[in-house]
Amino acid sequence: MDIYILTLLSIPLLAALLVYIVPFSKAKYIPILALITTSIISIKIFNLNNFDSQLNLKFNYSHLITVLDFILLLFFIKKGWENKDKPILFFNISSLLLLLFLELKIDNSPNFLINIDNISQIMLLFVNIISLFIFIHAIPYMQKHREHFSLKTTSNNNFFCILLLFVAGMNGLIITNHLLHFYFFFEITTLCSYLLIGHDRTQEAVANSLLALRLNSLGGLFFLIGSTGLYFIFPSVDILKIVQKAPVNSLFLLFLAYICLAGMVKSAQLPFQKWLLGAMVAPTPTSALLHSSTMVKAGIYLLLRFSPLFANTFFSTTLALCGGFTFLATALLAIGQDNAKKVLAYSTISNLGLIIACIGINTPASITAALILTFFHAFNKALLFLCIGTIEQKIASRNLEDMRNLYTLMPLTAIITVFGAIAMILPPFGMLLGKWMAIESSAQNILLVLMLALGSAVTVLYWARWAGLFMGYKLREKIKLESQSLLTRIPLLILLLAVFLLPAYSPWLYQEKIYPFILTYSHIWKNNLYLLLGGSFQNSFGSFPLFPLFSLAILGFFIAHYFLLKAKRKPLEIPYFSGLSIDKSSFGYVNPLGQRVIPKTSNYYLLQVIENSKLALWIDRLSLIFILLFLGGGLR
Amino acid sequence: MEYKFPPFLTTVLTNLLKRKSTRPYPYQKRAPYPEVRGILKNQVEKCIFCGSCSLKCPANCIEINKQEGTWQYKPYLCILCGNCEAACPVKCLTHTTDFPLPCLEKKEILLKGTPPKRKQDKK
Amino acid sequence: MPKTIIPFGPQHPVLPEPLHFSLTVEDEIVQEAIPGFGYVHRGLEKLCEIKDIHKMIQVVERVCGICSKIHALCYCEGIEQMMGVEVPPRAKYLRTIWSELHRMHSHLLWLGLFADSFGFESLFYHFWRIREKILDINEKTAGNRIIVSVNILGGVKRDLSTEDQKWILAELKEIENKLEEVKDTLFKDYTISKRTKGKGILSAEEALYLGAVGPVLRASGVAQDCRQLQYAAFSELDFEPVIAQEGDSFARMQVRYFELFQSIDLIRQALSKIPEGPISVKVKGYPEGENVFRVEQPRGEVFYYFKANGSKFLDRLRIRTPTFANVPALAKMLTGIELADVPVVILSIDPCISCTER
Amino acid sequence: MPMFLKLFLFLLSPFAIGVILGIDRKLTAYLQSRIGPPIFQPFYDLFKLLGKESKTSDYWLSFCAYVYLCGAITCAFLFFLQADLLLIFFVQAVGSIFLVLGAFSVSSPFSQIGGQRELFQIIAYEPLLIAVIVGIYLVTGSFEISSIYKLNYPLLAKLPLLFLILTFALTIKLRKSPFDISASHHAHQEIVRGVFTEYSGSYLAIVELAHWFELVFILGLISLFWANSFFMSTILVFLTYFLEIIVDNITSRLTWRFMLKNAWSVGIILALINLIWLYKG
Amino acid sequence: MKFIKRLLLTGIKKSPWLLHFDCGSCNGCDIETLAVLTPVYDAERFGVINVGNPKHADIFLVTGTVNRKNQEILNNLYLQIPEPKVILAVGTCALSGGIFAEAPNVIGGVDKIIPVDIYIPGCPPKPEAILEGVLKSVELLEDKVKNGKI
Repeated sequence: MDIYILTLLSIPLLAALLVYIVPFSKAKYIPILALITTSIISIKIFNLNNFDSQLNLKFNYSHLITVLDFILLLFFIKKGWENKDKPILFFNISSLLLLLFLELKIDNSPNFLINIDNISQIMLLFVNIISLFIFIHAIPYMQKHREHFSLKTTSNNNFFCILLLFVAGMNGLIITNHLLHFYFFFEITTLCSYLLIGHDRTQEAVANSLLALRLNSLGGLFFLIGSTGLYFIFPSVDILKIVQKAPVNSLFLLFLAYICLAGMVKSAQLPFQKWLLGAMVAPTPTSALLHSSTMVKAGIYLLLRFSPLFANTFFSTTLALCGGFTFLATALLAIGQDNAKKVLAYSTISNLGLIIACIGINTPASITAALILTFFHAFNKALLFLCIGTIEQKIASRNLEDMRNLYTLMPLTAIITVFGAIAMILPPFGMLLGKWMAIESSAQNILLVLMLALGSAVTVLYWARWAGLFMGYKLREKIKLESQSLLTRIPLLILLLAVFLLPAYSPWLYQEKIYPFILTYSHIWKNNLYLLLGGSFQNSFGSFPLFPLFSLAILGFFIAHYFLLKAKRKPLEIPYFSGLSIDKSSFGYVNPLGQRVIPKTSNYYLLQVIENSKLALWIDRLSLIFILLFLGGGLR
Repeated sequence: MEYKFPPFLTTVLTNLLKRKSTRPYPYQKRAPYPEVRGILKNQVEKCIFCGSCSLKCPANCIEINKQEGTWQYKPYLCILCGNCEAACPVKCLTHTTDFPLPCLEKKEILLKGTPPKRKQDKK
Repeated sequence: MPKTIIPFGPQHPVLPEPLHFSLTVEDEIVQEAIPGFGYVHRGLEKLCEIKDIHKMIQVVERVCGICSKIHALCYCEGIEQMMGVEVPPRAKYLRTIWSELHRMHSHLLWLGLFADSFGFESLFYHFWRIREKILDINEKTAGNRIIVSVNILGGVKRDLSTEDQKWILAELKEIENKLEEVKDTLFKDYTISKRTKGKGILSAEEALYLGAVGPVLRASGVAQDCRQLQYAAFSELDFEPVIAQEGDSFARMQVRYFELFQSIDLIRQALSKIPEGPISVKVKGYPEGENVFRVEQPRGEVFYYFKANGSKFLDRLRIRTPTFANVPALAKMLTGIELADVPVVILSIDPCISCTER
Repeated sequence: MPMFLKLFLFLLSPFAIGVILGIDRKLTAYLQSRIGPPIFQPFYDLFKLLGKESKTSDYWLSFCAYVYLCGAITCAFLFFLQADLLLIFFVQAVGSIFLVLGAFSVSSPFSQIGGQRELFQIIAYEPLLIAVIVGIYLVTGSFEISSIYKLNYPLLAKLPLLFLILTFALTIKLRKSPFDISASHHAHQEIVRGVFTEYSGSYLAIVELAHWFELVFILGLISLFWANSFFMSTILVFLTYFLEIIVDNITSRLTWRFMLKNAWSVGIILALINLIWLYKG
Repeated sequence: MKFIKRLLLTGIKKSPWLLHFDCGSCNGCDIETLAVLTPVYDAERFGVINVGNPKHADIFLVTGTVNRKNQEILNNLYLQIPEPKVILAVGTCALSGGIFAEAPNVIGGVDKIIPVDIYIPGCPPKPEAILEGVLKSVELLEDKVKNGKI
């Protein structure tokens, strides 16, 4: 086990070092090799069932981490100084002081530095595997990206180096049991996101990277405030111990709320969503990594870790409302976006809101929902981001309207994107399974369930619109498969397969990992656990026949596909244009002014409503109210 | 402005209960009004082939050959204005009250009669 | 900002006639509307060179099937004025009665189509059921349902017997009752108000500036009615133009609805005052010179210009129809409204494309 | 209920819906003072469309039509199996979404605008339906349909406002005035036939058939409000349907902005009130 | 198989959907065509619906003369109607151009552009005549199906 842990952390670091030194053309495959190794290890860890989950490494690296922590904070302060950014300076200097105070104060260290339980197994699995595919996709992408933007100041070595560091940080964050180590890894992700967002060194990129640094430093500060408070009430830095043994009183909940707030900043919840939207200027692999598996999931992971502590409290309910509100509000904001990556960003925030709502509901069913959503969201989003990255490089635009009828240009990618979008909203795929569990388990909370209902409808709107955009045939012309690098195509195909087939695996995932995790806290999460009967999730108030649905879906797909092939035997006809003179070569007509018009429709972005600054203002205000509610949630 | 709760409701409900206003056409045929201008008929035996109908027709749908005594009528050109009927000196042209029926092809009507002998011929 | 371009027409279910609008739409709000015409153009003004002045009556009747009688009336009165023919008074009254019947039939038809444009199917059917009564009157008195062909130069072809007059009055009573029945629906129904109020607003100044005519003008508060020019028997009848103030689709509906009652009243007046006598005089010779004649159609003022040279063919016949005058106003009204309101606003001017394009 | 009976009812349901739609057309005709088509007219239409040539303006159209059908059949089938209501609802969404995707795939603006409007209709009625389902859960303590049949009082007694909301959703689903916005049953609409514009021939037949299956779910949901008596539930369904027809005939078509605004304000508030009654009651 | 064929045949007999195109008529025939669909004549008794979309239509009902601008549209619409279809020319203008036959912008009857199956004379034809035409076209549709033209 030790060796596994060691490789998980050191291989990416080593590879990072190598990539940094060796010229990129030679070191191209080093990151991939490193990640293949970590992926294999994560699969191995995932497959372990009975093992010593809590352990120490042979040497104690606590001091090393303390030193690095200070260096990191000093680095942030330096950046803040260089850019004359007062908030960054303020947040980081306060953090530095708090950390100093804490380090001096802490006299004990956890019995075990490392704790790997079921959720860490799940997290490790998807973080490493998804990162691997993102890396594979990134190689051709970054080469093109460099050529395309003719960037001189940055190198791809740098980029891959930071990416690898990021993965190592994530792995460390997942397995650590030390509260302050957790903070260190937390800050590592902050550092990496800052560097990655600013990678292109354009003005916008630099501004957005500073924004990300600002907000994430605030998150770090929240984390430190929370952990200082916790330490005073329950003097331990052993996360497991805190979760299992700490006395839950209102002051404790207040400081816990600060920690949760840190998680919410990392997960870009309202009103801290701005940094994730700004992160969209980064090259697409960065966005994919930040959104799908690593950065934002770190926040979720933090909340999940501490969730047993605040079960059945008002605090928990307010957290759920907070998440529910984010789910609804950002889904609404997503309607007004015509930038594909922004839609994805809002969708990520929205889905994270849903996950946080599930954590807030804090019942076995909802925790299951949260885990299932986290797992499938990671795969689904990674797929969609990689698709958009591929498309973006081909058509040189991120605008959704430019992607209309993309099927004619790059059929394979378009189809994959469409299926990715459909998997986000329709049964029997994983996201819907999670949403179904979320709504069923939230049904006791009327306000929340209405929010989820509204949000889910809006989600359907923008995804369906997205999916509908891509299809479209050419008249009297054969559509050719687009040519793209194998390194681009393979991750897409594999992730597509994962998105489609993994839901069928979810019963096992539940049985093997989630169910035991919930059972560990069976004193808190008692009733209504899902049971698996004949491949269907069942509890006392609902059932989701996954396997029957899956087989029906496959059957339906093949029936429809058969008729699609049958339809293809006939030539295409021209659509209805009110009988206007038809352009014989394409879907178009001649208008009364004698001009050729290729019909162009566009989505409704409801800009008068959505882009209305009043609405944005109200959303921010409301979310602040929710945050206040939730900070005070512990006080009775 | 005040609103009334569905004002059309009463109309709709009375429609439901009252006799329907539909004229069940092919099953029950309503007797046509006597003044209706329907199919144009020529009692060719009366016709003197004077040509005034042809002259007055705005659509040029009647052709007359005085010598041979033919009265040629194109129903697909006729606009049923009644000008010919009014112009006919011997009242041999009449519009019946039946409307022209749909047909599968455009047919012309050719009537043959005996043109009245001219005065010169008599001599 | 992404836009959608909709080819609205020439064949489109809400448009009863071929008319094209190239609509540029953004979130279903119309940004620009480019009209395209010419799908019904027949060039019938040119026919006056090969059809003599008597045959031209049948041609102008078919400028538009809905107001055919009034086209013929305008044509006949114009030619008669040029030739100095005095039409017998009974013929004048008969012309008035038929033209008012035509106005009623046109307005009822329009009310139906208007109801249809905002998706009120049963109201549409209701108006068309009422309209059938007027078509019956037409059929019984003139021999055809739509294009009645009663006008000739110098008078009318057919007379109304006393029984017919009584029957018409009885039918009018019934029509009046049925119209009263839907008054509440038109003016107090929530959904109808929602769909018509404030849609396609035209202020009085704009209406005058853009040269709108007829109910479109009157709905903006300008009391202008060509019947006040006292052609036919209107000089002896008593009426006031119906006006409304708001200038939106609702107001236009209001104007047309109350004009129905006005027409009923006019027919009653005419039937009570109708003198005995001949119904036509013989017209001999051919017109010479120029003339302009204007009458009020259901859709507004129609304008005829004649140029004659004393032969049996006219030199030039020019027809300017009300819809032609209303199109600039329409193009203005169409911008800034919702796509769903496009049919409502287009129909609110009661477009008659076959008139416009002749 | 024994399994074979459920299956039998399921197989029978499209015919029942066809007849109901036929009666609908006949009644509508009567309300408009005309005689109207024969009661089996929907079947004739369906058979005719099946026999017609289908014009494909995009091949995805055929794919989407059949997925719609499969989704709708699954939805109806699950309903007869008395499965989880929320799940049935989500399965129903598959069909509606694919109908829209089909409409989107064609480059005709009418079909695409119809698709957009259909999506707005979906977001208008989806939250309402979820609220209804949650209301049912709060009464019975379970999302399964079978639990409703165990109650000894009608759901209507506890969920009057939610029933109102359901009729609102039914109006949208039946494509009846005032909410026949994305595609109307009668021809005169500014977007021709909206989402159905490009579905022709057999595809239209498939879409129509799928719509029948969808109605099985929606009308079934209404019947659940008086589930403890078969007689009363039938009466309830017919009464509600009759009311829908009346409303269809006495209102004009409204716009999607109006629909969305009201569904999200009035609808949600009504739902909230009813849910609070349940919660506190 | 035979049963299915019979079902399809009943369908085609009982549900003729109608597309009305005003191809430059004076509105007389148009409003009579619309009148056929309204309560007093109620063509829906025979399953007739005015669909307004060529892709759904079985019967193509054309009124009016063909001119230079709309001939193309007429042809396009004709091509967009799926088989089996029947074309009805309604009114004198659609038959031959009628009184406008000599007008400068008039090409002539509808049959100069597309094949016409049934001619309904009249100016305008009475609704009864149009109804007769529709009933006749149903027979034609049935014949077309029987002759295997689908």
